[in-house]
Amino acid sequence: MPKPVFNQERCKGCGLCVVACKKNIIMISDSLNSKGYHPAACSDEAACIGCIMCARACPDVVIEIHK
Amino acid sequence: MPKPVFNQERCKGCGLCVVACKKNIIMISDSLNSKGYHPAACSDEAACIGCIMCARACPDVVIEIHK
Amino acid sequence: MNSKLYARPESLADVPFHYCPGCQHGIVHRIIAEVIDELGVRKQTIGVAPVGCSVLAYDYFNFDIVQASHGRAPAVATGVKRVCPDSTVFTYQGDGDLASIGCAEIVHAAARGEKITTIFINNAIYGMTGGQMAPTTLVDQVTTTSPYGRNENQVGTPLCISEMLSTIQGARFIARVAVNNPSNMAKAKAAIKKAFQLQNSGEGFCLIEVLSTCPTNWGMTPVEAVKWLETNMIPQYPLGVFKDAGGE
Amino acid sequence: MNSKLYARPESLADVPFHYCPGCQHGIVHRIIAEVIDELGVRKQTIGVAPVGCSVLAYDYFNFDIVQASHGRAPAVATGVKRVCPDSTVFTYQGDGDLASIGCAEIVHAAARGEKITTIFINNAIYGMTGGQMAPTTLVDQVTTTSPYGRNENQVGTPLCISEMLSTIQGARFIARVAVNNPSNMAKAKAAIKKAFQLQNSGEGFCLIEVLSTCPTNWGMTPVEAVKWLETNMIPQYPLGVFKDAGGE
Amino acid sequence: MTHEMILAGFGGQGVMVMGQLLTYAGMLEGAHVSWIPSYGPEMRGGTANCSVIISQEPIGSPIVTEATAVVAMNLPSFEKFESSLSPGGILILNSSLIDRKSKRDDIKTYNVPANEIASSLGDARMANMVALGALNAALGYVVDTSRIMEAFKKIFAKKPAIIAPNELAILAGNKHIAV
Amino acid sequence: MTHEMILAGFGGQGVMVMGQLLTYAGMLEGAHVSWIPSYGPEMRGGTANCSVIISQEPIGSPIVTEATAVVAMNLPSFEKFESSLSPGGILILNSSLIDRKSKRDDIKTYNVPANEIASSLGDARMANMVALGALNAALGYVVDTSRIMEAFKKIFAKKPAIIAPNELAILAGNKHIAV
Amino acid sequence: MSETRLMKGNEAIGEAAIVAGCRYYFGYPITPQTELMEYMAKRMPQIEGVFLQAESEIAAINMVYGAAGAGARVMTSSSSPGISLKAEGISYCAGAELPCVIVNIMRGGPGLGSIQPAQADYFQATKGGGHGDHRNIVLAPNSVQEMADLTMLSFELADKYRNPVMLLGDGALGQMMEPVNLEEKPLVPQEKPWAANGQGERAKPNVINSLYLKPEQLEAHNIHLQNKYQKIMEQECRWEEFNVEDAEVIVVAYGITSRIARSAVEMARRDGLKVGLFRPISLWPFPSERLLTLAQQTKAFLVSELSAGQMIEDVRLATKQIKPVHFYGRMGGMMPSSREIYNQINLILKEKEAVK
Amino acid sequence: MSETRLMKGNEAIGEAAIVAGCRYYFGYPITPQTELMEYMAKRMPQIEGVFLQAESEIAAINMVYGAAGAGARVMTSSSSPGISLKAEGISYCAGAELPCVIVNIMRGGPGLGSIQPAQADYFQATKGGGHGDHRNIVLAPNSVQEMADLTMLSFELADKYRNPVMLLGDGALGQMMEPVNLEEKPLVPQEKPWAANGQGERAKPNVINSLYLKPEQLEAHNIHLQNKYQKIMEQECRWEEFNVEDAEVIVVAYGITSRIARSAVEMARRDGLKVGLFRPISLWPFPSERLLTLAQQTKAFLVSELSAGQMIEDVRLATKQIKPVHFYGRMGGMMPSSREIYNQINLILKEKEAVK
Ligand SMILES: Cc1ncc(C[n+]2csc(CCOP(=O)(O)OP(=O)(O)O)c2C)c(N)n1
Ligand SMILES: Cc1ncc(C[n+]2csc(CCOP(=O)(O)OP(=O)(O)O)c2C)c(N)n1
Ligand code: SF4
Ligand code: SF4
Ligand code: SF4
Ligand code: SF4
Repeated sequence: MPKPVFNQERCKGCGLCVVACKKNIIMISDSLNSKGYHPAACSDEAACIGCIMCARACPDVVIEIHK
Repeated sequence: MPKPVFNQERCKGCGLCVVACKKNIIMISDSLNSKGYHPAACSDEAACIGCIMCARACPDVVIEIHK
Repeated sequence: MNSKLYARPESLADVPFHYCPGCQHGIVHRIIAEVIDELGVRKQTIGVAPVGCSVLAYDYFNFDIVQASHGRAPAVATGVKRVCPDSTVFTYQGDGDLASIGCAEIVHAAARGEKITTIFINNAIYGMTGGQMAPTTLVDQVTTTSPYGRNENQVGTPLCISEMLSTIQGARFIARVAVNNPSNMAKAKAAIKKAFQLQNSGEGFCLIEVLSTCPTNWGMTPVEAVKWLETNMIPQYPLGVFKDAGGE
Repeated sequence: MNSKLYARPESLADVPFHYCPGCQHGIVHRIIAEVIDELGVRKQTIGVAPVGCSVLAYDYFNFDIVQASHGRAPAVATGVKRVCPDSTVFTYQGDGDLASIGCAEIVHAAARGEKITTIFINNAIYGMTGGQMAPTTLVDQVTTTSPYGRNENQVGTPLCISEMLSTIQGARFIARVAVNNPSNMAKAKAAIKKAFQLQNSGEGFCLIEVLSTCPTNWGMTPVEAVKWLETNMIPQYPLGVFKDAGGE
Repeated sequence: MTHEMILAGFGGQGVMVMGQLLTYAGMLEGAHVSWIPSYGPEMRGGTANCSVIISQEPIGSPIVTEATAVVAMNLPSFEKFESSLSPGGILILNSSLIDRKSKRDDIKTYNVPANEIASSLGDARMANMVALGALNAALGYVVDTSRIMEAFKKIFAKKPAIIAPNELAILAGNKHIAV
Repeated sequence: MTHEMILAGFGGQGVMVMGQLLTYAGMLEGAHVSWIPSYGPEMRGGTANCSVIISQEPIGSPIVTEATAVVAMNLPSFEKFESSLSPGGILILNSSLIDRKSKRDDIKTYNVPANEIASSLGDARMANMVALGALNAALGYVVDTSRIMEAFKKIFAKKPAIIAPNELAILAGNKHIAV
Repeated sequence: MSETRLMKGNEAIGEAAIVAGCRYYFGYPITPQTELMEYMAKRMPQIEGVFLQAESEIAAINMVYGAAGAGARVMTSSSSPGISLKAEGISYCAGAELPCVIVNIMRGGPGLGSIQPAQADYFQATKGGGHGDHRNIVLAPNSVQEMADLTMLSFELADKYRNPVMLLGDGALGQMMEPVNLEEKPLVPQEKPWAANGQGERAKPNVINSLYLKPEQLEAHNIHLQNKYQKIMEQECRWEEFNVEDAEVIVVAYGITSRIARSAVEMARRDGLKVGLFRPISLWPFPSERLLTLAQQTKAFLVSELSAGQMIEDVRLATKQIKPVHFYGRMGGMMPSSREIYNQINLILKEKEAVK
Repeated sequence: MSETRLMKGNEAIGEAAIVAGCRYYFGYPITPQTELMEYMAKRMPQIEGVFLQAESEIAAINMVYGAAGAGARVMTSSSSPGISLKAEGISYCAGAELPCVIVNIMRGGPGLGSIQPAQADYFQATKGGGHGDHRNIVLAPNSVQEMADLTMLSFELADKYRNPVMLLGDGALGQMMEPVNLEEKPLVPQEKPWAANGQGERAKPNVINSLYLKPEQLEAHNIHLQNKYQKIMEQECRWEEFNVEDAEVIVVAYGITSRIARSAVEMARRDGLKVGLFRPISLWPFPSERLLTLAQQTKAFLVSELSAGQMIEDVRLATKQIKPVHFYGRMGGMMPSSREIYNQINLILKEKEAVK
């Protein structure tokens, strides 16, 4: 089962992964990380198809896709 | 009557006017000017047709064509 | 061991980037690192970092780096490459760095057919210093030094580096790419890979121009910035291969 | 009064040139002076002299001259022209000056569409300093810094400035001419005249590249040098108009 | 009396403007004033801060190292500048984002939930104005609020619509201290 | 004894080589030597000259201003350097190109028709060698002619054919002084 | 515009230049001076002036050379590495005697260094910077108001002496905001009969040039320049003193450091210590004569700079070292606090005591 | 190659560099140093070295920066205006601590000036030249033999201290021919574990850099540099003395001028005058300590330079001005004769007499 893993402290909440995800399962959190950004997270890991589009779109190498 | 007039002290004896002259009436002198160059001169002024080719070819503006 | 579909490439150090949210410098860094990994040349690679937002590249890449003065990366890379002819040497430069102050150096690296690879980040603006006009700034684009929009009649029109360098015989491979969507990202990576491969097989100068966003200085969200790049930059700077003087 | 079919133009001071015998710098000077005379703009002309054999242009021309540092004539001319927008401003530059050290300045003068005219003397060598390689030196040509002939693989191939600058949108008129024979001289003069006229009617950047001899550093007689130019330089640097972005 | 202040927060929290408004107001009061930003590595994210001095005497160094007041809009700023306060100094903490308390007992700390107050006024981006109001009140109104608003109108001349809400935010900040 | 010499002529007359040969020969004799060219504005035509010093002591300035000998291969050189000669100095005049006489009576002047002598030997371009021979003779053979030829062979290693004629030119110069 | 405004130092320079009649600006972005060029980008088009972002610092100084050669009041600005790139151009301006104003808002070095305030380009600024014997007039403001005032003075002096003038500030002065008052002065248009702006009605063409192939001529030109420099040294020394009359230690500092030092001196005076401040405003010409007089009456000097010690050489030269010259400097963008300088003063005074 | 050859100074530098193991040369033509690059163009291909004519002086110094960063022994050369253009690059080399050798064969300035010999870049050379606190080791030969010897030393010192070394000559030294003997020394290959030449077997990547964004770090780096400079000042002062023991006037001169001065001193000695010569060989570090000792025993100094007076500042600083320091200089490519200097010596001695 593919699973997107977010290194949330590295996330800057830019939203590029949100747009990149065909499955629409990434969203920006309400909480802040210690840098003051709202990090992205996966709202429905089960729906992840492992296309790694989010990881490729992320400028901060926040996302790894585990399998 | 066109007449090529050489400012011989300015001439550097490069020979470009000699080549340019269709009438073959320019030649390089044996004498030296004060700069150490053998200046060009017209060997047959009467044959000059006033085409001003020599004047145009001369890099040192040595030649005027009087009429 | 490979329990990951996607993981950070080895050539990228495990530290956070200082880039602004959504800045595509990070994407290009990652692609370069992937390519270096795939070619297996990390330990023989020497990168040359510019002055610009990517000045700290030496913190991010996991191979030797020489930090260069503003615009002179191609000259620095020339020095490096002549000493280490068997290494993989590349410069990473912004459009202020490469197209403005460093214009002579890039033209002459190309003219010499210097066996280096240049990754040229065209974001139509000076990022690091806070959003001044670049030679690549679009006509009418507002920047801090073209506050009324770039005035064509006063300061001219965008300089198209790939087109210009393609006229130079020593340039081996010149392409313009973007990282705005998955398919373009794949093309970008392929072009960058090819550029490195050509260098490693001893061929001449290669440059890959990457259209890139600067959300901060464009005054947009990262997502808006990608849109703006698509609707404004790509028409001015068409993507594609501009020169491929290749034999085989 | 005009009892002369041909006389020294008024824009040329009545002093001897220091140029070597047969050097075509003198011919180009004269053509420029004729054009300035014909356009009647001597009193509003400001020339910018380079560093190179023509550094002493200020002694030879009979109008205002600003002597510039090596390669920077286009920047100096930009300063002059912005202060005197109604003047006729031109630079006169050699191939070391313009194509090598001054490469960024000429590219950016073109990119800005700076309303100046550049006369670019391409003699495939550094004259003043005694015959070093220029970016325009031909492959295999022997110079004091390519004593075994220009090695394409080490130092690249000739840089074709007119071709390169023609890719720049701000360039209005770019042509390459030679003064090796009467017909080419006429074409050269026409091109130079057109470049000045375009400037005076407020149009953009114009550059006329003039293929020229350097008998001294080529190690030839002046007449041989003209031949060498015809058989070697013109094939590498074809004559003609490379860009004419003109409206009318 | 010389007020030497450090205002600090995330890049987007408006601490620079906060400092400029205070400085401007001080100038309008006829005091000697200076404002200087930190600039540099912080540019791309991280913290931003500025030094503000309002004094009855000519100002020596504009850079504040021994502060009489510190405004910390986020945790990193708090951690960085807590120690810069002179004994007896004033610390304004944005308690909306800072969940720690100061360990110093030789200073006077005010916990101001600036984001929440601002949000309650309709726009969380006005947290800086709330903090400014709080600071000014805590300092015993070193400048008149009307001066701040005069400054605000100068700086945001092109955005008259935002004047009223921001004034409310400042007043809310004042009020929080008074409470 | 210190010989401080100036050799001058037109650009193409070979005065630089003349100086270098003499210097080289001096070095082979074990003397202290220096050679320095004038360079610069003269490059494009006009006169060229060099200073040569041959001395038993270490050499101070290599630039000769008070010469013990001057070779003038053309009129401008003569005019320029006549006054640089110290009293008692030696002046070699290329009388082929210089139709004036020196007005100084405190020096020793030798008129050498160098071009004509060289032409008579088959090549006017060897006028410099004639002058060199004359100079060396006039100086009482400061260097041995064989040293000059040794130097010549070094410098023109790639042109063995010209050795013999040039040696003849030097000897002709010697002879002209002897006469 | 005689209203008091709160401005950044960088902006104050820009506005003051405009007040001084400068209508041509050529520059290239670099922190921490960029606000100046951005200010010019905004203002110049409003007053029909020319703002041009050059392709490099080298191009910028050469545009300045061209514009100055054509007779304009013209300015460029940069920060340390960018000023290094202008070295050749500055030498050309000096050689051709072109009036122009060059602003250096210094940052930490060497190399790329940092963008924080520094004063480590003192040597470069005061010794000419480029090759050959040449000097810039160098003015060092210590407040935003003075950045404006000295900018105006710079243009005057540049025209008066046909010489480049360098305004030397640091990142802190460039970035800080203070109240500033810009008094509009009526501009006396400067006649520049030597300018190359088209021969027009002149009898002869004008030439702007620094080449003199004959050494005799170049030496004569250099003597002319040196005579001019001598005159400038006689007429244009500027400085400020604070509590020097009875001072046993005189702190010598310029620019931002002089303000920190002033606070330290005030601290010391509050403690009853006899301490004063000498602030050179013109760094070249350096106010040597006055400093020598002070050396005769004080016991020691403390030079404080944001460098490893550069102005200290001029202080030593000026005072002929008849009194000890101590040094306290910070580098790389670090700023001393007033207390640090105060401590140094104390050390010196204690040493003196000990010696007694 | 231990045979004595007659070589131009410029060529001797080139050959000596090769003997010293330099295999990389990047330069740009400029009179009067061009023979050096032309020599390299000929020789380098013969020994599988790299000769590259850069597109400009700026490109050349940056190629040097790259090659030095990759661990090579590398050289560039130029003359005054070209050295000005290298100012930024030199500061970068100093900041990144890259060993390299930079040759300046000085000509007349300012601006385009002339191509005749001069010594007017002393300030630029000895104070670092670029922005920020940095220093080059500066060596000043006065003969063709020494041009060779000091070139070899330059490479050694550059590597030893990881610092740029400038060889400072003038047009006359570059152009003149003298006998020179080049002794081939066995090369000790220098380990450069810091070089960025590909990580290879190293545990970590290497970085060549001069950027330290945090002021604390940049200050620490500057302190490190200053400590190094201190060590160089202690260990690398070089000079030559001639007849100074009993001298009442000591002439201080370097490079070509020192030879002219030496002749003048000999003239003076022949006339029974007590005159000596002090010749700094390292201009930075300047041999201050020795000069101070001499100041205690002599009566006056005469500094002679081909400039308006630059080294004189170092002489004044070194001697603490306890004895008068006079100056005699020529500019713009003019050279003093030995007699001129002799006359100056005489003047000084007469003045002394008169005072008595
Ligand atoms: C000689 C010099 N000039 C100017 C600067 C200031 N500077 C730093 S980065 C930069 C331009 C950055 O723009 P760009 O190259 O487009 O890269 P980006 O930051 O957009 O990635 C400038 C002008 C400098 N450091 N050095
Ligand atoms: C900054 C600088 N670098 C180098 C030089 C030396 N220099 C003088 S002219 C010249 C090149 C001349 O060649 P080119 O421009 O082709 O003109 P030409 O003499 O052939 O007409 C050079 C390198 C200089 N004066 N200034
Ligand atoms: S793309 Fe990366 S940095 Fe941006 S929101 Fe997604 S995970 Fe965060
Ligand atoms: S072309 Fe001119 S310079 Fe040449 S030989 Fe003829 S007249 Fe003389
Ligand atoms: S300023 Fe622009 S280019 Fe630089 S990091 Fe931010 S978004 Fe990226
Ligand atoms: S060196 Fe060449 S370009 Fe220069 S004057 Fe002589 S022939 Fe002309």
